[in-house]
Amino acid sequence: MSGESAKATGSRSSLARVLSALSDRAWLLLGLLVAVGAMLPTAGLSGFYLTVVVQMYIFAVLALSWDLVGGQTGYPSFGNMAFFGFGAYTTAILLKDWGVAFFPAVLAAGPVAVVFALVIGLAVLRLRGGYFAIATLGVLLVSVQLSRNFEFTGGASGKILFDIPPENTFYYVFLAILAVEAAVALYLTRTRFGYVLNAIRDDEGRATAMGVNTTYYKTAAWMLSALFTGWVGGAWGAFNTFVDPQTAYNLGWNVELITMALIGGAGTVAGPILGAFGLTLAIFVVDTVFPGWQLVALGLVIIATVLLLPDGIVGTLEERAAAMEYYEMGGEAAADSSAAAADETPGSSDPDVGDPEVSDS
Amino acid sequence: MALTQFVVNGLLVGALFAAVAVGFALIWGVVGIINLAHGELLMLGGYVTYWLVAFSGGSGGGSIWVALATVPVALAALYAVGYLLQRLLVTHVADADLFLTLLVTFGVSIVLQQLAIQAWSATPRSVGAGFADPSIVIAGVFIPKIKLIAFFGAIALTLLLWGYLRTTRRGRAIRAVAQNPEAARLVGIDVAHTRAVTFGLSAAIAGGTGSFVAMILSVQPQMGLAYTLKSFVIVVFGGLGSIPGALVGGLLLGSVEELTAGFVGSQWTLAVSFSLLVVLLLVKPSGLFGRSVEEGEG
Amino acid sequence: MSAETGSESEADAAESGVETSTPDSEIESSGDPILRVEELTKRFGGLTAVDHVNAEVREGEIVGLIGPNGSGKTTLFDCVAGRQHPDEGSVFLRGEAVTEWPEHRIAGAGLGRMFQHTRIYDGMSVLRNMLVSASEDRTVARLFRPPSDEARERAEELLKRVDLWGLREMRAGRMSFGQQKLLEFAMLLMSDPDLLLMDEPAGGINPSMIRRMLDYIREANEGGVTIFLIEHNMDVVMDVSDRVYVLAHGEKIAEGTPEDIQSNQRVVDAYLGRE
Amino acid sequence: MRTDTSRRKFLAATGLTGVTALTGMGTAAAQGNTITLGGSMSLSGDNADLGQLYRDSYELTIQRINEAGGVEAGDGTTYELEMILRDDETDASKSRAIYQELIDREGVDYLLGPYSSTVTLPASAVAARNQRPMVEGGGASPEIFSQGNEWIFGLLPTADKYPLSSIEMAMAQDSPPESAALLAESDTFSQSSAKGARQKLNEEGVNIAVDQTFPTETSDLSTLLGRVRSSNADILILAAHQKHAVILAKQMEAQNVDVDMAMATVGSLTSSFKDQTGANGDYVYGPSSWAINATFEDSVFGSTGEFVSAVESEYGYQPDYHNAAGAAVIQTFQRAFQQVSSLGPTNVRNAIRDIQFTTAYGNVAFGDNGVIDKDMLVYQWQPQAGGQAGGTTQTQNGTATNGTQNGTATQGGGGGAGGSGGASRKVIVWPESVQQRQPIYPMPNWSER
Repeated sequence: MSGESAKATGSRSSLARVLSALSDRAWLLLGLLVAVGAMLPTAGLSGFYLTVVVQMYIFAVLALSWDLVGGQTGYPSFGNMAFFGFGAYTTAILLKDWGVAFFPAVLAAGPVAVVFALVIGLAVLRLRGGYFAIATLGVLLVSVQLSRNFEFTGGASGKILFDIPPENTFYYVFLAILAVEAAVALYLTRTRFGYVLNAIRDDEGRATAMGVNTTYYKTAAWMLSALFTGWVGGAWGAFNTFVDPQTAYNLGWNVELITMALIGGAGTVAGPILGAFGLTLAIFVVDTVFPGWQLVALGLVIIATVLLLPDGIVGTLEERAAAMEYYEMGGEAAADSSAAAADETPGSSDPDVGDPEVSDS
Repeated sequence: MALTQFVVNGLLVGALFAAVAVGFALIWGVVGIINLAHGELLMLGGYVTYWLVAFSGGSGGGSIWVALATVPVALAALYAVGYLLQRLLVTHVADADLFLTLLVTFGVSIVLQQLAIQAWSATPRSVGAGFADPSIVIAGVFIPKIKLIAFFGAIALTLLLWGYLRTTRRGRAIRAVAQNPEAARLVGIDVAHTRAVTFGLSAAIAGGTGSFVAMILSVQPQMGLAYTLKSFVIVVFGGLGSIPGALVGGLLLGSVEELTAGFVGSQWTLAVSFSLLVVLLLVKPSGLFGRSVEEGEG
Repeated sequence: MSAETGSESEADAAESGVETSTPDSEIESSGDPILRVEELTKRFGGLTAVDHVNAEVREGEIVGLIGPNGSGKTTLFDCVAGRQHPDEGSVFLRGEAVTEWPEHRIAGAGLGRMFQHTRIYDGMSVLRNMLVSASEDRTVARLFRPPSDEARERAEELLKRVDLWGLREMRAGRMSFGQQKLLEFAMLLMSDPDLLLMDEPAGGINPSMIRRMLDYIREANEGGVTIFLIEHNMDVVMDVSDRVYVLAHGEKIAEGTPEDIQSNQRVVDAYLGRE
Repeated sequence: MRTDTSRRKFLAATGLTGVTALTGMGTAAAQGNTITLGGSMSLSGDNADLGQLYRDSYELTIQRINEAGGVEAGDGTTYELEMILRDDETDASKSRAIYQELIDREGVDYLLGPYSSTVTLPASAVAARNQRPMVEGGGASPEIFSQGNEWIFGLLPTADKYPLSSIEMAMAQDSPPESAALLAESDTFSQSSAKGARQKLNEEGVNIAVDQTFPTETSDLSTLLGRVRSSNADILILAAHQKHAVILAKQMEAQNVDVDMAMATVGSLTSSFKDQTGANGDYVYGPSSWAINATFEDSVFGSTGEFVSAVESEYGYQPDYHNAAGAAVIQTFQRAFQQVSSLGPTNVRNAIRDIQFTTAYGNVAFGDNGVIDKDMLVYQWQPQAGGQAGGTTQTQNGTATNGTQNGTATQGGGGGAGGSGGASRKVIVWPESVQQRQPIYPMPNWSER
């Protein structure tokens, strides 16, 4: 939420007011979401429909985790499902081969994914933009092959789990992971740490020249993304009772979670969550109405998202709010009382730098 | 002895990888997008051949010449598909951030694959073209004739494209747009049309290669991803925009994969080629021959 | 000396009452200079961009660095700031050798850098650009806490000083080029640098903006910030600098007060290409 | 890149394709007391050809039962059988999602197993978790029955048994093999049968010259066959499914691999295999858990012979053990419904546990881990001196939604190989007790064909 609740004098555009009001009450909204979510199972949600809501939580965590790296820090990972797979395999192996109890096995999934993230990050975080994306895609594909060939991961047939807790336990585990991550993201994006991530996204060179050791911050964001992706992967592995290279490193989900973050609004906290809930429901509706065609629908949604809504719903709203605000205040630049005597007009704005909407006086 | 056999197997298939990679490199270099749907274009080419052979009296038409006759048809069909894809869709993304082009083309690949599944089911099919005695033997090395034809076919397609780019006016226009779209526009080149032609050519060579793949192996809707990813490795290895680089890269990748299959175990071939992709990006982003693949970061 | 960018603004700068007398802030030369460069050499293949340059900047000074295009000015700045590492020679900050330090460590040690092409965080609001530049991120505790009130107050004070307070909620990328340059300057001040490297602060902005920039530079200098600036606009350099170094083809060909430099024949020849 | 790792699989947990919902004909449906059997089957994807055989047998058996008046359950009412069978596109996760939805949304209590161990293994986990009995005739990996799962029953002998009888046959010949080559697909079933083959070969003292695993999506075995050729192995064992059996047969000639015996664990006996390989398929061996000329009693079809003619008249191809096993799956449920005092997943499961009856497929009885105890027979494609040609009947495979004939583009008479010769027929060559003909061992070299 970039709406800074600054002690702004003078009126603010209506949309900007709404947004900053929402962002002030973000904590309240999050609490509401968790409360309603916690209530659903007692209100009779079960069976197939419970799996639908669980799927929404899973994708929300995946999209939000991707956003920490892709949206906030400007490093668009194309291989986040690798951490999901590491988490799923960790829990499956701990449960099945080492006889570890359910909760410790799931809890271990996150840290294991973080260790992998650290090792991988040291290499791939040196690349940027499209090449970082390709490298992470390569990492994901290598992970698929390694899991298929190693004995301890059960090779191509994967791992089967039998004695696992009832579905309600899983429901609360997934809700908890989402709630914790949303809270962490909400808090971090308002601290210096969050600001520095955005600085790295906008101009890493400038951040370095301001004394920021960008490697630490990038790696931290990458590991945080891996932590939650690993956790949700671990919980999913047990919930699905079956972990094999194809599903644990699901190439389709890998793209779907990015689309959800983009549709919602990369670089915000609410965006990825709303995008995940919306798209998961849409896919289920398409699947029940014309089974078999949901994948074509997904492909079309991905294309439409990139072409029409690159900033996503929340992103576009914020953009609009900022633009409206400029009109109201930008017109008489620095209308504020402290304006210096000089007939202050914006400098001769260079055409290609200034945004066309900027009123050129 | 076994070594030469594996290397020969590798080269025979490697030529196909090279032809696909050349199309992939062309799009990356000229239009500036990474086309994750490139493998699907190959798949469509394969189905063109499969259906033409099936409909041309599948029972009688077992001969190789009928199959070869379908290659030009596949080229033309995929050229049209490529041209349309560029005009309708890719133009909006051409100068967007590289990452967004990855996403859009992935969406396209999902749609193409799913439509293929809905239309022809996901069952693998092979064109039964074959020879009476399928292999010729040179110094103890077995070379299936059908694969030899596919090898020369792929090399021919690659050289044709290279010649086209080198000699014809349109070819020069394409290379001009590759180096500097603005300058090209200044000297009167219709950049949008040129990019569409480039996409058409890239799709055509992928489709033609697909025909050969249908002849020597099999074709099914899900086959595309493997060829796209091999193209990645080859282009990153051979360097962007360099057709000789892609050719050498393709032959090398084919050999590396077959040698791995021969000496280590074929379940490791994919692990090797994908690790190659990551390592190459980190170590030598500019590849062996071509222009640096690395983004010109200020 | 006809400076190639001589414009009538030079005249009104004089009589518009902007005192141009060299600041008489006492330059105590005790102890090491804030910056010292010894035998600094940087080669790119055959070309020697910077050729055994020796220079220093003392506390509180404003030192100019001039020379025709391609004389190695920006490369010198890059070596000082750690963006590139010299082939020979060394760089000292307050007597401490920092030649091999990475860029972010040198910046963290109090060296601010303003680039030729303005570099700010265009995706974030103006206020956030300021807050992220605060120099308080040294301790981890501060890292995971919202920006402190002092930081907010300092940001407000600096933004007001450069008249950008009214635009604080706007995305920095939407501002005009001149406003972005001012924001960059304010951000650098926010990071409390001891030494500020400025690459053509007067480049690409209209005369009235240049006057404002000069005022801000002097204000910052009086506030204790030592400034080392590259500038092609001779009037600006001669007006604001205590001392000037002149580079040509990577070599230092002259140094001294603005008056010495203007009368130095070798400098004139260098500019007219008769070197 | 594993062809099955296609994007199509990625929405496995969410996407499911509905293909067939067959409701029983006949009158008994009037009062709506029907029992629904549900499941997923590979009706497209790599195992489509074999999945098809199960669907045909399921449909045919249910149709015959309903025509004969339905099932008189132990609780005194007559039920009509109904089936919902959805296409899982040879994808394990899609199959799991189908079973989960059938149980949750369609209220299905009795599950028909899918095809292939890779799909059956995870599907069996769903059956166990939801405590619904699953009877399957398509998954033979011992792993399915070693998880302590009390809700899964398999009609196929375990995978490790598949290659054993062929190896026994080879050892019993005049010049038994000294060295063998083993190529195994990377999936669950093939790996289990490869393990069985390794054990048997070591027991018999045969040196394993080549032992290689290849990824499921490989479509080119030239290099592996090159290794087999240079190792001069006497016999070649391919632990894989039909897709690779076809590739092996076609590429063996191209790589000039001459062995005394070439055997594929699955998929080398179907008509579609013979169509795609033509003469290259001659002399190839394949195991089967069912003898087409057996003379078992069958409560639904009468006898094995009548079952064979029923399938031939209904679908136009000669049935193999996949068909027979498919029919036995339905009859196992039928028999269990008859024996329970009141319907319900747990009662039916308990009834199946100690069921004992004969079908066209043979005697059906389950061990305490849920799998049938049966040995394999060995078939071989032998060029036909005369008599009824088996291999040329046109196969109907893979239902395409657009209805066009989309069988594999058959390369016509005798495939590419010159001179199609007489059509060949698959005959039982081992064990001697049920032998129709002597095995042609060793196989003629490619130059002699």
